[in-house]
Amino acid sequence: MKIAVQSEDFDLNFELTRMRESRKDIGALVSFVGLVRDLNDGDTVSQLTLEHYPGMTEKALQTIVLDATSRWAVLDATVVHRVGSLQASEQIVLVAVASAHRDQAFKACEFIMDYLKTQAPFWKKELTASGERWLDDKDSDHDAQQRWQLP
Amino acid sequence: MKIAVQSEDFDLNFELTRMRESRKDIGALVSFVGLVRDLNDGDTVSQLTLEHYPGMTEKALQTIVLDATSRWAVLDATVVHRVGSLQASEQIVLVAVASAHRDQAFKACEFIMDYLKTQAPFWKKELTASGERWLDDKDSDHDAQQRWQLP
Amino acid sequence: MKIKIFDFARLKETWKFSSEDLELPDAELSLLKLKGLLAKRSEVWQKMLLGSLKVRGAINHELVDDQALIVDGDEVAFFPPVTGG
Amino acid sequence: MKIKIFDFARLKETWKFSSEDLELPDAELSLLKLKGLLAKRSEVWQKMLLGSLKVRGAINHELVDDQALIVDGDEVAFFPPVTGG
Repeated sequence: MKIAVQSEDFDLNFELTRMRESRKDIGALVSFVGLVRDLNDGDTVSQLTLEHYPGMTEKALQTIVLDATSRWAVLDATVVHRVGSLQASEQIVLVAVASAHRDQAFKACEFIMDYLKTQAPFWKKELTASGERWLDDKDSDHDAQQRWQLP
Repeated sequence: MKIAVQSEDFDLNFELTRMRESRKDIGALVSFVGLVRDLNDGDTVSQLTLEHYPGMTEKALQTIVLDATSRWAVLDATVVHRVGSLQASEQIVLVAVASAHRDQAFKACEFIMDYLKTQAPFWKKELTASGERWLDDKDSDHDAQQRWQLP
Repeated sequence: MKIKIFDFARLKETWKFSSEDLELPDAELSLLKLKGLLAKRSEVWQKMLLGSLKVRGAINHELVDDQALIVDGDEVAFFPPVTGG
Repeated sequence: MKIKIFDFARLKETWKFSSEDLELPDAELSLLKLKGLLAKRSEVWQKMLLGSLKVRGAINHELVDDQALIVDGDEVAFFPPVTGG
């Protein structure tokens, strides 16, 4: 399991190769890469700045990944989240999950992303032609997280 | 959209970079990589051979990807499936989906995999200590496909 | 009518051919009837086509069911349930 | 008791500080009561803490609700709803 919060870019192949290294029981690798879109809420975004709460961020991500591991047959998982200033089309976040079976890997990967969106202390500020603006949280993200809750 | 059936290995970074090239509207890239496991049904697998139906395979994959594109907001999709002889931990299949939003990319990617498993003409033969055996289709794969059917 | 038959995986290994040109007196024929005709060739054919394997059929690269009609020039394929991915 | 307060994003920009050491007469205090105390500092503080922003709180790196108790040595953080990923 690897959790990283960093300003540097990440390399998907490198992370997946590391996860596959010296083991042959992985049948499915599902990965999510989030990118900066040039358009948000109808405005052109020239820069995105990501702030976070050092110390709490890593702990929150670890809790989320451990939750996923307790619910699905996860063999390994990697989360890398960037902070600082990013341009359109740059990579923001990577979540990769290895499992023997694809349904487990898909569910765990989507779960981690949905919880990351609502539970990990990151905040986004966009730069548009009309200035800077902090992003608000989205109802759709809260809904996405809610659907995973156990009865 | 790219569909390929090939004996050569594929490179995930290369495929994702190609999909991201010269566009900035992608917010989510979900990819699935299927690998040869060294253990299946309790036996050690030393080699996996993949046969397919040339001509029909490409057509079936194209139909599946177009179905996904009609159901979710897919910006681009790539499917690469290998054929021939593969060793444990080698890559078998790649499905990558680009979308503005993560839920669309996750759904389309899982849909394509579930349909590929039951609709695309590929057959697997395993080599174990007790000889060669053709794999049977799995109920769990048919169930996985069924759940996508529209009412 | 003239048709072409392809087969794959277990069927190909058992029947020891991968494609065959076939000339039939009929102008059209259901997939089920073609299976019946071929099953008469030998016990090996019968066992593969009408046994427990759940053989699937395709006409011109499209998966079809037993009622599908085959006409002159068609490419027909028989194979076991698929197991890719 | 002595506690440390952190704030992030919109709150940090508005309040113009990112961490503060605070000494309070109480032995323990709910998060809601601490919000009430800080809100008395000025209209700016009140607006951010008790306005429409839905401020979230964390104690020692754990998300908590308004009823959570703060004790000596705790690290308390206030921030807007998170928007990473």
